[in-house]
Amino acid sequence: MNSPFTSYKDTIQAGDLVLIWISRDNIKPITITPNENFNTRYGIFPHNDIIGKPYGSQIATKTSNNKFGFIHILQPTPELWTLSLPHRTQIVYTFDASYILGRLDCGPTTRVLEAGTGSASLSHSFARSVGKLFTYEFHQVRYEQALQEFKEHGLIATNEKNVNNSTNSSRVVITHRDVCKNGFQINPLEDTTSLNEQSLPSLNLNADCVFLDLPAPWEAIHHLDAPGVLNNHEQVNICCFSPCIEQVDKTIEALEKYGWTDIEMVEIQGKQFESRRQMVRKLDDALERLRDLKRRKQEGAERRKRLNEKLASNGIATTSTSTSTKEIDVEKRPYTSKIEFNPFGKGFRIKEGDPNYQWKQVSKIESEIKSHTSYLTFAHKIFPEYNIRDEQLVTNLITEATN
Amino acid sequence: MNSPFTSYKDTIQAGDLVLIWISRDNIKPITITPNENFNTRYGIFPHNDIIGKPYGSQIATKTSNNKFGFIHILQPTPELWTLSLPHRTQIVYTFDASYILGRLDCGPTTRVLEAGTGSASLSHSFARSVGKLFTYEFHQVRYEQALQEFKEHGLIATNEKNVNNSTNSSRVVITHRDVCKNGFQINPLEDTTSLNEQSLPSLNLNADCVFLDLPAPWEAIHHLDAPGVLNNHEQVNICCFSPCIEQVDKTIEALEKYGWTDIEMVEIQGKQFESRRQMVRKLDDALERLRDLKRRKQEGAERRKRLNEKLASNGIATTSTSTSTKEIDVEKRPYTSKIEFNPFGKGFRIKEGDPNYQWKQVSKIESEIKSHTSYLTFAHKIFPEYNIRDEQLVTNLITEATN
Amino acid sequence: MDPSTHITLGQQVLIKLPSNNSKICELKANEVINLGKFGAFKVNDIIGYQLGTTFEIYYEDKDTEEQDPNLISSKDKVVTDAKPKNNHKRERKDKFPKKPAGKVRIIKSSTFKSSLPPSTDEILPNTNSSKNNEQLIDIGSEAQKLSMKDIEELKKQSMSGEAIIAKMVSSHENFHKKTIYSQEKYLKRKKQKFEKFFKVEYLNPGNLLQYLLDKGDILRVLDISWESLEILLNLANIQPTGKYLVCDETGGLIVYAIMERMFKGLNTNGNGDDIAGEIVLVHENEHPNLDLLKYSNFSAEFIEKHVKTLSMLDYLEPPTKLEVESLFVALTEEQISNLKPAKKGAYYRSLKFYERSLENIKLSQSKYDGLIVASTLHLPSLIPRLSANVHGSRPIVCYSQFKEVLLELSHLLYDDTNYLAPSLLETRCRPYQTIRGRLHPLMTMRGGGGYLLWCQKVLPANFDHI
Amino acid sequence: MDPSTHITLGQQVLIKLPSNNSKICELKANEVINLGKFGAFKVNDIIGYQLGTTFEIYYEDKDTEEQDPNLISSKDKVVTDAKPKNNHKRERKDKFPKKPAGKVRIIKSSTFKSSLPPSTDEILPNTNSSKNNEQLIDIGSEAQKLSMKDIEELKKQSMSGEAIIAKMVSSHENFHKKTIYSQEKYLKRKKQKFEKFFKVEYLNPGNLLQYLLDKGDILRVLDISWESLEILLNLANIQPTGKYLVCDETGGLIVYAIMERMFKGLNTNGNGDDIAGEIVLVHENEHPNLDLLKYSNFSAEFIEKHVKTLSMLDYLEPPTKLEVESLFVALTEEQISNLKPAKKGAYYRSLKFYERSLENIKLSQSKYDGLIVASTLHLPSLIPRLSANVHGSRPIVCYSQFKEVLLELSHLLYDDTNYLAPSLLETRCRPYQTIRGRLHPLMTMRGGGGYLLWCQKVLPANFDHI
Repeated sequence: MNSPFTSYKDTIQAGDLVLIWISRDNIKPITITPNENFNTRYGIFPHNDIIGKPYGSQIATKTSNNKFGFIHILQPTPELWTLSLPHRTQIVYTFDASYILGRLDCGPTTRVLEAGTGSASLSHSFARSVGKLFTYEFHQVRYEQALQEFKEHGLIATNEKNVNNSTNSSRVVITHRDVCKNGFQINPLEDTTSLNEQSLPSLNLNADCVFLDLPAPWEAIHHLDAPGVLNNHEQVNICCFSPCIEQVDKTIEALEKYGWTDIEMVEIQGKQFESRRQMVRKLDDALERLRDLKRRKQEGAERRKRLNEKLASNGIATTSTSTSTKEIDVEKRPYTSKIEFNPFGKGFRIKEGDPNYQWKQVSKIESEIKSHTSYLTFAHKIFPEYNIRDEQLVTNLITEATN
Repeated sequence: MNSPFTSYKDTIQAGDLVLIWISRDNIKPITITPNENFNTRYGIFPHNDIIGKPYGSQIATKTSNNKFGFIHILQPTPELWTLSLPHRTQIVYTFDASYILGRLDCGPTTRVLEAGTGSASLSHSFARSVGKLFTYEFHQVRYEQALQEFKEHGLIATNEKNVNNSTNSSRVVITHRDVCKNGFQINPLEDTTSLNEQSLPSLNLNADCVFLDLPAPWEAIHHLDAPGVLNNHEQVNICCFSPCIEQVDKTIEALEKYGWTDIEMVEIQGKQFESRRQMVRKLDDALERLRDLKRRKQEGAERRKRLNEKLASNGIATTSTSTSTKEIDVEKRPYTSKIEFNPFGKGFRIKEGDPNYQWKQVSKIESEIKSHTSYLTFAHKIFPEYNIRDEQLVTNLITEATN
Repeated sequence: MDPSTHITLGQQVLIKLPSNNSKICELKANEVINLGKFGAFKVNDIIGYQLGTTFEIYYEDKDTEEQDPNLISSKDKVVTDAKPKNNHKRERKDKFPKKPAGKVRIIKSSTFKSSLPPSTDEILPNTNSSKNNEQLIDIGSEAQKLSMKDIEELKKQSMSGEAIIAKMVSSHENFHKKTIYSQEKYLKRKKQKFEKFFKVEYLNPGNLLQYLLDKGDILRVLDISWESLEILLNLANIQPTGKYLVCDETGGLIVYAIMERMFKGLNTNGNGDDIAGEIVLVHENEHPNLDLLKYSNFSAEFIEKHVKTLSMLDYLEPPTKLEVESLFVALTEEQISNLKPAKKGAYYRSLKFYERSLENIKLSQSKYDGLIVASTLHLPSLIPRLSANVHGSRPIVCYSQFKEVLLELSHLLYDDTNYLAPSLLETRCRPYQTIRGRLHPLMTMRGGGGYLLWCQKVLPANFDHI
Repeated sequence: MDPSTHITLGQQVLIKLPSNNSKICELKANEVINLGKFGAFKVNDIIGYQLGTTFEIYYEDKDTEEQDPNLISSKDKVVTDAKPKNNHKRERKDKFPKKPAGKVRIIKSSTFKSSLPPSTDEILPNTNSSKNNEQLIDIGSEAQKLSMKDIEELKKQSMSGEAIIAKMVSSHENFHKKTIYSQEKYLKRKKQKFEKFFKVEYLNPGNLLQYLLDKGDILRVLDISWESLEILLNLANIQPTGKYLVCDETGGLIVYAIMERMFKGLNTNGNGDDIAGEIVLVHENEHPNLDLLKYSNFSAEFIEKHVKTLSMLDYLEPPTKLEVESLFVALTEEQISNLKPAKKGAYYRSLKFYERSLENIKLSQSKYDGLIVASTLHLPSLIPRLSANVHGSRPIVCYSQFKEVLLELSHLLYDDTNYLAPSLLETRCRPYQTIRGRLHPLMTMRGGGGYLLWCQKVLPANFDHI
């Protein structure tokens, strides 16, 4: 099974995991199954209408009241997947995830350790962009949920035989583990893990990248020095993800103690903007409206005055409702009954962008911003005992280059 | 002497302290003095040309090369004063200053304690907006500089008699003091202070607001409980200004210990934008330019080809520079010598906003932003022993309201 | 009693609840204020204490905790909110039975916004809280050994909410197994449920704004933030003696903030007679909208004296003095006294209109110490007209919800020699959680807040005459 | 030797200096790299160690510290910078005499960016540092009891820069009287002066970008920040097998970043033959600008195989296959071998042009897995044209220095049913000082960084046929 997260598909087929885009806040993952229906309050969408269409297709349906309801069928990506997650879980959002991948220098041959798995939002980003992801989760229920999800997403092969081959389909290995207590080494014979390579007593993880999203990362850092965990033969990168500044402080202490250098801490502040339009309301129109109001008020006053005078001269009481009063009234109406000058549609419900008015394009920051996710602490480690060069090789290379 | 910071002036007079605006980064305070000159590299401005002009006047001068140099004469305000300060000193900028004034609920009857005075940038904001400012500085040289500045700015009267009268001209009292060691009480007989009220053995400061910009504010907080320092009869507000998060932590500890409540800590992030224009470069123009290049290239190739053919048929070598070659050349020029299609002024120095091109208004954040000034920790204090009501008065008021 | 420092009869105050919600109440003698699930109290009981005081509601007789409407005396009128509005954020009162008024006592430390009382905080050291709730599988309320009955008992023993929560925490089997976040969430929820305190605060512009924003009235105040409001005051160089031309589409919030900066503490008892400062509000509609000033402690007389209003038309196109005078014939005292009562009233109305017209002419010709604009009108057409009478070296400050609008204005002003150095700026306050050992910026905050444009009015030199 | 992990001959690396400045050097056998005041070293001495290694330059014989050009062997060519440019931020080499190459040794902990080495940090507890420099009146270098002569002596004793600074601190009379800030400033200054170490880093896109920004080449890369560059890669869902249509006005920085994400570690020794991924760059000018790829570790062959370039005209208005074929007459092998050498060359050029034209037609008709645009062309006229061949459910990501430009685009895309949910976003990385006990965000940072627009290409339903 190919993972939709690690390869492109053009046509929607039965059995595909797809994301149904209903709205920005409502993106649903489903597996396309013949003869099933996808129900929304905008209408019913038979899967059979979806099968065979290209990815990205808009699917429309006529609702009961003869309007259209529609959805879009998207191929999952880590970024869309993250958007589809319910916001109650702790998610590593794309603003952070992308920076972490960049700072950890991730590429298709990178091997990453991640603890804990959590909602697996970042795991999907890693799985897409690196060669191998070893992820650890110590909450039993969350471990099982994540394991199931990785299998459904094609990121863990169910019949895997050789974990050290980065080109096979199992991008992800998940282990149920308290890394603070028990470290990172994996023994497939004893551990609860997605590995079904039962023949291996232990495994060289050889990670070049570490991501720790733990309440106390400082308790896990020394475990990274255990044999086979990190790739000793090149610089290894770490990122610790902690919401509180005091956690950062303890993390820095532990990193310094265990030989990590170039410690840098950053915050990522991501913002999203809405594209809006504001009505252009010129001063001259506002003034003309005031003039109009004033004129109408004056005319009204004058009309009433004339009416009073007329009534007075006719000897009719102003409170009377006799026919003649009405006639006089009608005679005077033309002055004031014309439509009010209303350049800005005051009193009407004007749709933003209504072509009868002039609009200015404006941007509006989303009404609630994620002002803080976590602090990101980065560091590097080189194992000095392995930072030794092959003098003979170097001499040969230099000689070769010189001649 | 009226302070230019606490009253408005219309006309520039001899003796006035003014700000000369040369550019955004170059604002100079000077005192207008008859027969003196203000020299800039753009020209010489005699003070006599300035006297009698209204504030805000642009003053122009012809420079040696017959161009114009000009400056603007402004009345100082705390905000302009802050802009004029050299950036090497530690300044409380207007973004922070305004929020501090707001959160401390400052008004014309407020009495403020400030330690330390520092560059006095915030002191000027306080002096403008509150009734009385008691400021403390323990660096001898900075104390004297600030004292001198307050006097020159009319914020300390040199012949003051009654410090407790908030309507007199001495808005500011500055004291040379290590408040962490010696607290806030002022004894004009012993202290080095701007007070010349020698008859007072000590002073009721009765402050309703406190601002601490000290390396260790937690060492000063308990001194606020000394008699006469704070106004016990109403809620008092405090703001502590510290760059490091660990200072905030210690500050919170001390505030909690000494009965301050509603502790809140914030950062103010101010940004400034430049108004710029970006050239609107339409795709069609870019394509037309490529078409033009392609055409010219083809024509060039064809022309060369024809030329070669002609030359070959005439038996003249292509490397020849004889007259006839030139003639042939000239004959062919019309095809390619026309001006290149250059819709975006490539290769020319185009001034932003040049009316020969189309522009889009864009904003650009300043190239270096002040990403952090300090953390602002706010809290309130009520002295419970003074939070007692006059039961008789309350009963009377209620009876009065009921009938 | 000074309503800027003490809780006073007739005053509008902000009441903050343990839920961090707040409400505005007018303090009327003998009334009862009902805070829903947080209890009810008598206005009379809080009058005279300092603004900023936190009160706890308690019930001496355990029966009073039960619903007993008879406890409200016939003189007590129960009010639930000074200005009831259709508002989804409002406490849902219907869910809770109306409570009779309890007694109040002052509590020393209030713990608003720092979310956790220090006493419970101490039992939550970082190391005690487990990582990612490893062992915590949701077993609901079973883990809580204190039953609801136990808790009710504690409440009847008049135990404080804080004490009850501490007790609940120590009785919670899995509490130390929760992550820091679930611990905090748990405590916050419990706290909101059991604590019956409220804080009475001065309704300063910041509090008023926060109340409106919480209520969802964001567009009413043009999405302005407190920090934008405050920097506007500083950039405009507001002083008690200044004369400011103001456009305010926030319903008076900006005018209120300017007034507080000018007059706070000088204002309330009609003793502001010696203060020269003045705000001149020009409005786009026929009548000004200064609704929010009703929440201020300024008397109607004080406001009338220091805040003048006129329409943009009256300001920009005033009639001539001649025109005004031609429409009015002054009568002598004797003539007036001879008028019939109805005619006399009409005369005085017409006199008032005449005087007002003359004053408007004066206002339209005055020089101003600053122009402050928060308007959704097209600013490039508005600002040059309104700034004509701003004195040189005085600031012009415009607030807008949208940067693009101010950008357009700044380009215009930049090309006009009557304006010096237009600056476009944004300020944003980022609040932190201030629990020691767990300091971090709040995870979410409001996105809006607006932008400001600031420049100085200047007087260009005449280059022809040099 | 893998140039993505180890220091390799012929490689371009970033060299970071104690001043936090950096330079890019090409590592050529037998050359000497001169770091100005920080010393000089031989390229041969660092080859083969891990990328990320920090080296200290030391001089065994104290005489070598003096200027002695003879020490540079005739085979050593002294280079000062791989790409010397007119650049005000560059180390001012002229101030310092050219140094002969010292020896290098690996130092274990490098202290870049955290500004202070831990050893000196420990002597600076917060409590020891005085408040506001009360007693500190500037007496200049008098307070420093170590004379320059003493310091030179220490240096000759081959004392490390770190050790010298620690010694200077303990000899400074007023050091503990300085505020934390002056202490840090002092140490930083001293550190930059006396420490002779450098770090050799892999020239990843982030490092390359930082180097360009430090150099002032901000407009060359459209003011993009690293965080904007990285989020662009994620939003565009870059994968090793993808086929991406790209517009890149950053001189190839974006193409480099995409290539690293696609191919890093697979790339260097021509063994990327089995990788399908492809980048198709369309350019506005006659020729593409991918200058910055010269800093990459990708071979020319690898780049040629995986990065195709064609002009916008060729992409949007390709000739027909017929037209292309009409302009070329293929010759048989025999005919070719019969051609004169000059004619043969011309034939091959024309063949290449023909093949290229055919390939361009193919590229202009391909379907793409994403569109990535960083262009200053008018986006509303550009994006709809370029996105025509983007496959459904594939992302379109546009970078721009200015939000207003993307705002205009987003309004257009929002009204077009071929695009789903255009989102306008900004990301900003805020770095902290990471000295324990003195944590705070850096006081200043670069303001730019740009904005992104992200949407999905979709295929609208035909509503007429439902």
